[in-house]
Amino acid sequence: MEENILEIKRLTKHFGGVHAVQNLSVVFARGAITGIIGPNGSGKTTLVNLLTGMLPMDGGVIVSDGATLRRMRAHEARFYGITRTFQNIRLFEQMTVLDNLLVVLTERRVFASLFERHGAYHLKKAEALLRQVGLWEKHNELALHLSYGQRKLLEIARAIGTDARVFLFDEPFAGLFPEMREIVKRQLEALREQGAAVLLIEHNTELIRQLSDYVVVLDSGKLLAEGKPESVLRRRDVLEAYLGE
Amino acid sequence: MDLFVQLTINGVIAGAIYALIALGFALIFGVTKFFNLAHGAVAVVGGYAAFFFLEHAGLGVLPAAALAVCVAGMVGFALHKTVFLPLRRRQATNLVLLIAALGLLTVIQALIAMFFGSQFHPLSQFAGAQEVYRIAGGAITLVQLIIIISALAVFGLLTLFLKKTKFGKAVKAIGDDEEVAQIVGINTHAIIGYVFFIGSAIAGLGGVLVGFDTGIEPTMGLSLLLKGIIAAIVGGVGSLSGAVLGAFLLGLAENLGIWHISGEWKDAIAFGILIFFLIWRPRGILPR
Amino acid sequence: MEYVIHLSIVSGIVAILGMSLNLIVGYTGLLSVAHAAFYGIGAYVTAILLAGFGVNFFLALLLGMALAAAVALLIGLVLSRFDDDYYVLASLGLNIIIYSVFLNWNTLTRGPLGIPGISRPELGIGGYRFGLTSNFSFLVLTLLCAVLVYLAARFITRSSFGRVLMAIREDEQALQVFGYRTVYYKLAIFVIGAVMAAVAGALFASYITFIDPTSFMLRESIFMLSVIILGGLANTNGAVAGAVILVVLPELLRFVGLPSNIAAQMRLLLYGLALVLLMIYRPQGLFGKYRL
Amino acid sequence: MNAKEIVWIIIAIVVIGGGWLLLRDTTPADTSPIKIGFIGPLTGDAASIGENARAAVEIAVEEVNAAGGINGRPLEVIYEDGQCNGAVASNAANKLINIDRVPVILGGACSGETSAFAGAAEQSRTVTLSYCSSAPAISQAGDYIFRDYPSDTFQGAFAAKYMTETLGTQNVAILYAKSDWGNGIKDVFRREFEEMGGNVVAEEGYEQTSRDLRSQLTKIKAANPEAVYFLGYTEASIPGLKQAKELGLNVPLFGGDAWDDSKIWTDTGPAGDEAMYSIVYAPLNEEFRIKMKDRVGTNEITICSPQAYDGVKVLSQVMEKVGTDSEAIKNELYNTIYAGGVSGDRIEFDENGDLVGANYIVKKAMNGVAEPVQ
Repeated sequence: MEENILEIKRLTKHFGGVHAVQNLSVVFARGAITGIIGPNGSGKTTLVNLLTGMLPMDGGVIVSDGATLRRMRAHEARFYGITRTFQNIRLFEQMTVLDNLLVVLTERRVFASLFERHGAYHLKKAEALLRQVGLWEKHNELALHLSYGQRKLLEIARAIGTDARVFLFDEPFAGLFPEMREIVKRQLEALREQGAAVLLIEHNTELIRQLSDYVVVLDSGKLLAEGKPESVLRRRDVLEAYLGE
Repeated sequence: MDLFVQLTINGVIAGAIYALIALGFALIFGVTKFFNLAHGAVAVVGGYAAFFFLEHAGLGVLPAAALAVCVAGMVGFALHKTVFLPLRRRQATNLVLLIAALGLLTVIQALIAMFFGSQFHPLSQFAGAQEVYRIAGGAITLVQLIIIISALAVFGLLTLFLKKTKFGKAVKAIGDDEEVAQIVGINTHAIIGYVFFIGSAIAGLGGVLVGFDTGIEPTMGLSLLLKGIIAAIVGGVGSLSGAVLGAFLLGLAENLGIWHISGEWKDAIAFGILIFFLIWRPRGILPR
Repeated sequence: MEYVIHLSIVSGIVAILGMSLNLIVGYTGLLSVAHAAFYGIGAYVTAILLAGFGVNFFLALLLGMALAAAVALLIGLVLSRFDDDYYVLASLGLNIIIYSVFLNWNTLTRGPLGIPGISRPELGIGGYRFGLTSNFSFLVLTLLCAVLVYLAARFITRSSFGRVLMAIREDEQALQVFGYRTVYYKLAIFVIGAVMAAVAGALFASYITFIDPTSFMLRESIFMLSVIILGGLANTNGAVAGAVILVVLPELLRFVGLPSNIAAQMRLLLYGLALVLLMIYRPQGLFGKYRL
Repeated sequence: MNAKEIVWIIIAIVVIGGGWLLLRDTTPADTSPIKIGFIGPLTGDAASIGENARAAVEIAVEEVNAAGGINGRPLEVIYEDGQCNGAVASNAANKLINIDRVPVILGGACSGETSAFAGAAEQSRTVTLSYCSSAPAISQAGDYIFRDYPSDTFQGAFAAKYMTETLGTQNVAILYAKSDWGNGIKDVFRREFEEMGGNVVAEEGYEQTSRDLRSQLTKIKAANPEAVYFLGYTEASIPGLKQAKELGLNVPLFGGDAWDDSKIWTDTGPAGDEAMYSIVYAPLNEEFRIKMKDRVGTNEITICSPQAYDGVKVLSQVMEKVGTDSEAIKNELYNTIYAGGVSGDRIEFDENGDLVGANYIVKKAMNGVAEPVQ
């Protein structure tokens, strides 16, 4: 088994004339939280979209467990053990909290899903996950009736439920109260314990410093800096990129 | 050769009618982004208003037509004010708007049938005998020439108007992003109201001209509208030049298409074109 | 009493259409107005086989369902590329194209002349034959079919499959990231819905004993859509309620005693008004569990 | 209002309405009006035909009642909308049969309507007299099903004979509405015409809702026919006739009985000159025309309105004689002869309930009026 679960090489994406991601090569290690920072529009979310196949890539490759992929489609992300949350929270709004979780647990094959055989198991697992983020009491509510913070937690629980090995968290802390931040932090750290590769997009450098083992700085779709958080966050060009926004 | 010329002329005439419907539709779609099915009903209102002014108020052809166009515009504006605006204010989805518009189409057609009956009324009897012109072996009447000229003139004037005026810039801004437009201080609701008026007036003109060319009946709205929508989509949704191009393309394809296929397949041809474009070129020929 | 039986049969047929369309529109969020096409395919296959070849009703029914499934697979493939308004428009176009085929393929469908003399179903066990010629026995058959469709719909919507459908409706792209090839699900439910509609079509053809293309126009698709919009999206009971209401209420209107020259238009007027008011005040319909 | 309230209100309406339907008294007293049903397309694409026919029926009913009704009982018609749609017509007929318990239904208009409820009518022994359904298949619809509108077979054959023998045309084109009527007559015409050695050089159909027939006409013109058999209803015929003239299609245009609508000729004006059509011979109908104009406001008499008018008259004559028992009415209809109708000078039915021996004449339009050709 290789040390690096996921690697990207010379990844490129442009929208019209704008280069959202340009020749980007990064390695994401097992059992580590990789912080991704950069000003707005620097290509962080685009990177997540490329990794999960929600956008087709224009150049470069994704290497998963040593296998080179020139193309990633959305429904294939799970096969490669990749999952994500969304910056602008995308829950299945008019479904219950429980269903939001169950849907990522149950059978993927069309006909087998009609005759689900592991319903009880999935239910137990969903309950455990919801308890983990403190949402079990709400399991019969529609997702759209949750508070902002609860919605974030549900999204994170949903991602964790997929049993992925690569987790892409797009600003999971944004707008959360301190107590909820603690819950999210615990989840992230637990994932690291379990040996997953965690990508954390975050604006708050304090959180990045606390949590991440490695930091990647993007600017205009290009790699500006990478390394240990202490050293990277001290670099002048990194600070300028942030102050410049 | 004559056959080809005449079929082409037929196609251009049909295209001009579709263009008048498609222009208003595309204009409204450009700012509201929903399929206003009630647009067809507005065209019917235009036709029947003209009929009313000619038959019951005894007006001349031009004043009656002008008034009818205004009535159609006002009805469009009223629909916006009473139904679409409240729905849009509460962030109703496109599908909700579409179904509400479908309901309005049904209501308006039923009302017209109640007041005017379901008969077919040609308006041409108010305009006297028709001059027939010959072009390269093909025939075209005065009304049909007027239809083609009106379609092109409306298109030209509308484009110019939207390019040159502040109003036009506001319309474009709303089309790009309604929220941003609101933030920079554009009174979007008022502008959209005017757009409904203008778009509906153009559809009303379409209804009036169809009345003079063939005739009016309460149920003509849906088929007119569907052709207008196909034209707008084939041409490029929300783009005025696209709508006109799509309309003429559709008219030509329908009429040249039945050269080798039997005439009863005309509708199937039109919708076949729609599906073809939706699959292979969903943004249309001239995307906005 | 006969009238009540008649209305119950019609309600049953419309309820089957409503429940099946609800799977597509209410649960999966695909606003299809092509449902009348499959209703028509079921009806035409049954009519042609019964009137032309004397095939047993139940065999004809199965063949009708099979053809509807095949056509639905093709149409579903085309439609799977669209969403929202474009889906509506494309399905509308396909309905009109299929209607054109019913209308213009004279050698097969007899075009506008329609197919008369369709017989009622016959049950044959050994030498004993029992024809469902009375309306009451036909009502039993209709209700049996409706109950089967109801149970099937309930089974589908309560399964993991049904949950995936709702998730597709809510956010298809996000769901894909969780490993679902949503296009297969959409195709599957579209075909299932079409097959159920074909059952309704076969019942209709055999009950009325005559069909022509006017019963399968766009208008019918819009009517079915109104049934579930009124009854409530994503609720099988709601679809049944919507069907009963939209079949029975207009009939009651026949008794109000309006002057005959406006009564008929009044029905259309109220129907259109109901759509508008529902959209403004209650977009999820009476019993809906999903807001458009 | 919340969901529950709405639901309860609707359930209440349905229950009360349904109960009322079931429980109300349906046995009429002897001096009460005789009720018969009417089915026709009062809304939808064919609404103009249904509305016009309803006006004709109203006139007939007024005349019957003005003359003392039927054995002293006034005649009353219950109008139901069939929308030219089988399912809707079937609902309407079921209501008329089972709730109003009418002995007779006058209708439906479209063959699709009549065919859809013929089974129910036959089963419940309700006499059905269609004033507009021309599909040949209706002959076999049942004992209780009659029509005073001729089957397509007659008209198509007559037109074929007239065009070969009287007009002497060998090469004709056909332009027809995609309806039961248009398609039905077209089929018969084509078969008969070709049997007589004629040649159909072009055949173009159009959807009933279509008003732009230019391209069909252009194709027909290019096929160089000596005449065109144009089967259209009022709505498409007015623009169609004009478009033919505009395109320079200067050959005789021959139409069906739907053209016996003076609205067509006044509206088309000179464009309609020289157009001909076949129509069942009817001796006097000026009075009917005037009354229709008073009622509908225009001089429009669409296809089938004369038959609808005559239908009322035939039925009152029969009921006057045998009362309101539907079986008696049925039996009497097979024997009855009604003379002096506006749709034909002699109306009687053969053993299939079809109109016997429709006697066709040809009319020619000139200066906005259609006159019989000698």
